[in-house]
Parts: sequence; C-alpha cells; structure tokens
Amino acid sequence: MSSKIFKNAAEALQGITDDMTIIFGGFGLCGLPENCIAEIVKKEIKGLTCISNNAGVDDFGLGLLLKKRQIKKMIASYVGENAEFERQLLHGELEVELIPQGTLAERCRASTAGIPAFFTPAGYGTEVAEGKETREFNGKMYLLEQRFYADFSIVKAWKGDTNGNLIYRAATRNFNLPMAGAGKITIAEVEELVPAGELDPDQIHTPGIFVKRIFQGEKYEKRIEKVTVRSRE
Amino acid sequence: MSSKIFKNAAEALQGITDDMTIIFGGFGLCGLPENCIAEIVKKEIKGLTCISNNAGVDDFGLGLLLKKRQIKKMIASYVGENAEFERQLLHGELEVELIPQGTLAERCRASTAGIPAFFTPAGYGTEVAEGKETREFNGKMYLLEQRFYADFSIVKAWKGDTNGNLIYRAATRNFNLPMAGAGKITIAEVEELVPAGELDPDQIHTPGIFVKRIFQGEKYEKRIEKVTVRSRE
Amino acid sequence: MLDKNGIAKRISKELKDGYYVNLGIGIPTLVANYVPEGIQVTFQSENGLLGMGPFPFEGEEDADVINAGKQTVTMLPGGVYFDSATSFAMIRGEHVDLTVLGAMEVSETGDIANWKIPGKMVKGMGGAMDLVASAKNIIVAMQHVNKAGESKLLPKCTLPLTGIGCVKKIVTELAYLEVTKDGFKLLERAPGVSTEQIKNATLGKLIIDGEIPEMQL
Amino acid sequence: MLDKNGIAKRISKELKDGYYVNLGIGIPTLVANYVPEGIQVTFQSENGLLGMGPFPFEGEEDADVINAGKQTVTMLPGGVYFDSATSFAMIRGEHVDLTVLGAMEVSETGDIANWKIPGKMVKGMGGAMDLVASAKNIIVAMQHVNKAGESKLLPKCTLPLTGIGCVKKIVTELAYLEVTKDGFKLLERAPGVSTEQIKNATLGKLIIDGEIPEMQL
Repeated sequence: MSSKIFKNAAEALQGITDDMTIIFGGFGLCGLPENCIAEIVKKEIKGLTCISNNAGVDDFGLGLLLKKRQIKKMIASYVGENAEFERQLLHGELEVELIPQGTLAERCRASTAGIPAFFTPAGYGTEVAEGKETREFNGKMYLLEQRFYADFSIVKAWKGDTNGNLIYRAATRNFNLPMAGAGKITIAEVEELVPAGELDPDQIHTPGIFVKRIFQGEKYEKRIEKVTVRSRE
Repeated sequence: MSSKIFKNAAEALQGITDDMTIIFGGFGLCGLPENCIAEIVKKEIKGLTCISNNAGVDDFGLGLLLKKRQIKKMIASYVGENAEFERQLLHGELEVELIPQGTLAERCRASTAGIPAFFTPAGYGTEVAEGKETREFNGKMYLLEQRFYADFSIVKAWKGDTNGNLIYRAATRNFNLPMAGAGKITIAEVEELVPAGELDPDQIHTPGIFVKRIFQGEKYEKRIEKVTVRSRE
Repeated sequence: MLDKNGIAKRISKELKDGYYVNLGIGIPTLVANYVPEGIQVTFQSENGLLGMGPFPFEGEEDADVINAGKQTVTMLPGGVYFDSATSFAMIRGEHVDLTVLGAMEVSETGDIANWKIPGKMVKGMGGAMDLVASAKNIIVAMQHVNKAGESKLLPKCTLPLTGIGCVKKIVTELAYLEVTKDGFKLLERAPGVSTEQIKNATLGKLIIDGEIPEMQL
Repeated sequence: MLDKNGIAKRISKELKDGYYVNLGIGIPTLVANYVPEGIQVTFQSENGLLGMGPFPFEGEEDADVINAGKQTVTMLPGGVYFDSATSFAMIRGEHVDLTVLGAMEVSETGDIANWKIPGKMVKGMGGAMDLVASAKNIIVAMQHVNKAGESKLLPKCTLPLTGIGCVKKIVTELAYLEVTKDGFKLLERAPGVSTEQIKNATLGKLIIDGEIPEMQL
C-alpha cells in the first residue's frame, strides 16, 4: 500500500534539487519547518527561490540557508532582523521580491486552490502596482495578482496523522495552512505523528489530500525572536 | 457594553426588509438556518434575492419561502427536488441564476475576503462563460467571476460563543463557513450558545469577527433529504 | 454486455493505490463497491467530506453527515470534514486524482454534456462544471446509446456543454474507450460484445486499431 | 506636547465598544494600554490572533503564541487563532473596524509612506499595504516632524508610498488632525501647544477653522 509516511527529513526531501522554487511555512520563527530547513542546509542544495513570509534571523530559520548562500531569490513580505540578508542584498548577491503580506498569503492560497489570478487592493498606487493590471470594482481600485508555481511546499504542524491530516497549534497556523497544497508536492513535518483515526475529523485544519509526504520531526528548538514578558506584581 | 447576542430569530433578523439580497448557508437540507428561515416566512418579507447552494424541498428549507412567493430571484448551483420551484420557474414567476458549485463557494469566500474578482476554469466553453471575460494562464483557459454584494448572510453552526465564534459539526460546515462574513451583516444561529472562553481557540472554524449577530435556535428539526442505510447482517 | 455494476467494476480497475476520487451520482457511486483489494482509495464528496464510508446501519443515520447526493453516509477513520470553498480548492487545485461521472453526451474531442436538456426543467450543474474543468483524469460512466437508440458518443455534442476537451476515458455497457486527439479509441469490448456492435452504436469517430481484447473483470 | 503614551492615550479615545482593532508596531501598540473602561475592544494581530492579551508573565512565554511584531503575547478568553489567508480576509474584507499605524510621511490627501527609504536597507512592507488599502478607518500615530526637524505632514509624500488616499486621522505630539478633501483639518491641540506651533510644523495644507480646543486626556 502506498504511504505518505517518511522516516525523517532526509527521506521526505527526496527530489529537491538545485534551482528549485520552494514555499516555506511559518511567520518569523513561529511554526517553522525546522527539520527540513536543517536538512536542506546539510544537503547543500543551492540556487533556491524561496517563498516565505520572512527570511529568518542570522542563525535560525531561512537565515541558515542564506548563510550558506543557498538562496538565489527571496520572495517575502518582511525581511528585517537579518544582517547577512542585508549584506547579500546590498552586494547584489541575492534577488529579493517584496510582496504585501496579505497578497502573499492569498497568492499561496490561490496556488493551493487552483485560482490562477485574483484582484486585491493592496499596493494600488504604490510601486507594488507597477506593471500590473489595475481595475475598478464597485468604485475602488484593485490590482491583478497571480498564483505561484512552486516545486515544493514545506510546512510544519503540531499533530499529523498517517493520512496527512494536520492540526496546528496556536499562532503557528499562519502561512502553513495556505501553503499546504501550494507546491507541486507538499511535505509536512509534525511534532507528533499519530495513526489515521486519532484526530477528530471536525478539528483538522489541513485535510490530508493537500499533503503528499509527512514525517515526525526529530526535535524542535522553537526559538523565540522577541521574548516580551510582564512581571508578576 | 455592546453585545452580539440576540434572544431569538425575530430579534436577530431586525432590518431585513423586502427586496433585499440574502445569502443562506447549508447544503441541501444539511446545516440550514432553520429558525431564521421560519421567521422570514412569518415576517412575510417579499421580493428576496436568495443566494444559496440549493432551494430546499417543497416543505422545508428555502422551499418554505418559495411556497409563500417570497423569493424573486434564486441564485444557486442545484435546484432539483422541488416541484413548486419548477412550477414558478416555468410560469415565469421566478428568476433563476445557476452557478457552478465551486464558483458559488468561491464567490462567497471572495465576498467575505474582500476579493472583488478571481479567475476560475469552471464553465469555460459553456453557456456559463457567455458575456464573461476569459483569459489564458499557464496554457489553460479561465473565466473572471465576481464577488457578491449582499445585505445579509445567514448561517447555522453547531456551537457558538458570545463573541460570535462558531464551530460546525460534520458536513454542516459546507457553505456556512465561506458565507459567514459574506453579507454586510452576518447572522449566525447555533444549536448551543456558550460564554466566550468555553471554545478552544484552536478549534473555532469561523472567527467571531465575521459574525455580527448570534442567537441560539429554539429547535432544530434537521430533516434528512434521502435516508440511505444498509442492513446489519 | 455490462450491467451498471459491470460498468462500475470495469472503472474500479482504473483506481490506483493512494488515489483521491470523486464519484458522481448514479453508476459512478457504485464504483466504491469494487475497490480492488490491497489498495487504499479515499473518496471525496464535494459538500465537504474526505474519507467517506458506506451508508450507515439502520437507525444510525445522522442528518449532519450526508454526501453530495444528499444521502446519509458514514465517515471512515482518518476522514476529515471541511467547507465548500476548501472542497473546491481540492478539486480546482487538481488535488483529486480521479473523477467519475455520468453523461448525456460525449464528443470525440472530449466535450461533455450532462446538465441541461433544452425545453426540460433545468436542475442546475451542481459541482459538475468545476469537476470537469479541473480534474486531471475524468472517466465517464454511461450507456452507449440513449433511450431512443441514438449514440451518445458523438462527433459534436448537441446538448448544452458542461465542459470542453476534458473527458479522458469512457466506460459503457458495450466498451471501454479512450478519448484521443484523433477520436474515440476502442480499448476493450464488453464481454460478448463485438467490434461491429460498438461501431454501430458510435456516431463519433471511432478508432479500431488491430484486434480489440475483451474486458477482464 | 504629548509623549508616546499621550499619543496612544488620545487615540484610545477613538475606540468604540465592539471594535475590532489592528495596532501596528511602536506607538500604536501602546493604545492597548488605554482602552476606556466599560467598552470591549478586540485586538487582531495579522499573523493569526483575535483577542490578543498582554505580554505573558515571566517564564510563561510560549514560542507558538506571538504577535505580528514577533513578540510573545497571550490570548484572552474567547480569542481565536487562524491562518494568514483568513487573517487578511478579515482585513481586506473590512471586518476590522480600526487600524492604527505609524508613518514616515502623510500627505494632505491621505497618502501614507511608511515602508521604504531609498538608499537604505528595505525591510519590506509586511502587512502595512494590505491594512492601508483595506481599512475603513485608519489613524496614524507619529511625530509631527522628523529628526531633521522637517514636517511629516506634507502636500505630497516624497518617500515611496504605502497606500493612497487612505489616512483618516493623525495624532502627533502636537495635534489631532483629520484628513479632509481640503487638507489637514486641525481638530485639537495637544496640551500646552499653540495653533502657531502646529502651523509651523505642518508643511501640507492646514485648515484651522475657528477656535481649536485643547485635548482632554
């Protein structure tokens, strides 16, 4: 019987080669597919076009790929907090395409849903609209934005089952949900992999049909970018 | 303090008047806002444009509004199983616009999400595409479809909380989810209304921001359209 | 000649391990009864179910658990419920591997008509237009000729279209055919049916290339 | 003259019972500390939280619970998590009642520039372009003049735009202003600030209509 279950990141990433386009889930360092990123560093895959909301920090997230010069082009909405990114960009070693965050999320969702293009108001009247078709609907101006065509999507969930069904925890759902299904092949890494039937069918966030490969990550560091706390009085 | 909680359907439907456009959740007779439909019959609101996947059966669902001639125009994907519907249509007493089911779902979702228009392949080369803009993306042909502008959305959920958060049960999620937020005002009727904080924030299907009014339905008949069973051997 | 169950059985041989499948109303629904042993197939219903099981036992029917044909059904372990927009994201996004549906007419270029007969009450296309516009792999299950004895495999459809150039395979009571760029290619004859019978029942261009084997069911 | 907390406090008076509010990074975040008593306001964070609460107590921070500024936060009872596509459905669909954000420049026609300074490292617009293109009600919280002493309320923005014709109100350390079709309309003076001071600090068209009241905080 066919199976979606893979032993680890190394096996799940089979077929990812140089110069591919890969979509990565997560927001900041929250809900990152840590094990896949570490494995891509190890595999030394180069020339990648990465689609992700952020580019990580210097020593975590996609920052690890940047450090090893594995990324050719970064498509993101916000790339601050990363000195190496800035260095490569200013030296012309890295291409960058910045996209409004909602447009990025919707373009991923459109890729998953087979919608080739849609109109959105974000960026109208700004440089984001340059070269794009604009149109008025009901008295407001919009731009036409298109879906992505990526080779792989890599997402991270809290729990997954052997059918590929996923449940996210708290704010880790972020881009992982619209990105699950957005690439030709979607790989999900999960903190806990359970047998099909253990998850409540009403509580699954990503139906397994969107996920082609799944594995339980070896460990999760879950680094926090900005610890902000209040003191107990 | 402002409150989204209403006592019953009669109060929650305040402001619905003749000739409005109303979106109704449900698929067939599954997940129907039964109490609101009954109340609209009682209020004798007329000239309605109804957007719903189906038109009910003769004596349940939107069929109840049809019987009282309260519907001027029906926008749906499938309107079989309803003799009164057929009669009114053949006698020119009812306008009907038939839309592919996925296009209907996506137009509702677009209305909720502030997307004025999107391209979809459904109906290309058929009469559904007549008068619509078509365009090729990546070697395939698509049509441009637009969002709705409706006065009210009326949806039904299993549980809701006082913040308007909703959880659907089983296959009742159907059109209720993309329709929640699609009208100017969304009314949700629920089988059980609980205080805010009782629902797990990871398990809510419709965030309360999409729901302006909520009430606990008096009773639910939950009629089954086609009982199909197997015998125990 | 095949009966309805025979048609479903022949189609079931096209199921592959790991497939996600959407079955239309009528003969297509019967395909679920013939999933070959040793493979796992997951059935999608466009009203929001993945992992649909058989009808419930008497007395266990649940109004909240129906399929796209509005029949009470059950869910298998590992199944999942979702909303209609997500459901058609699966369909439109080509995540469903195979769609099986009925038809009133199919043209030799793969056009399909199955939703409307002019002059008759129109019930609506439901999810059919999305399914045929999106599926990578569409098999039509239907009778070869209509009640008036006229071929349903035509050079061009005469009824309003559901979709164009989309049908890949057809299984009828007489034959298993593939839609190619040159027309209907006869792949298999139903048990006891001659090539001649199929030729007589097919109005669209029929390609008969060498000896045509009889179906093995 | 107002300090950062004073600006936040003035903005908080614009909150209405039942509002869903998105607060940008910086001064806007402080608005959450001054919600008037007796009203309920729900804070949205565009990475997928509705019903955001204060920072966690020391030792209770959770890597899975952050806001759009990547800070650890908490959720209030009745809150809900969701994905980024749904989050921007809320924003784009105009379900969020009020957006408060910072700016580098605002023009007298309501254009805003707050994401890019040519020649400097560009960090990206994040969710700002979606927020300003979609919100019904946008209040900008910023200093009236930049570090070089130049007015940030201009006839026309000089920096790359984030959105056009979208800013409704502005609160600075000097004043509370409304963007009207005729220009910046001075509504209130900050405590101890004269109309003359505001006039001198505003390069765009300033409308002073009668006696301008001093803010009540």
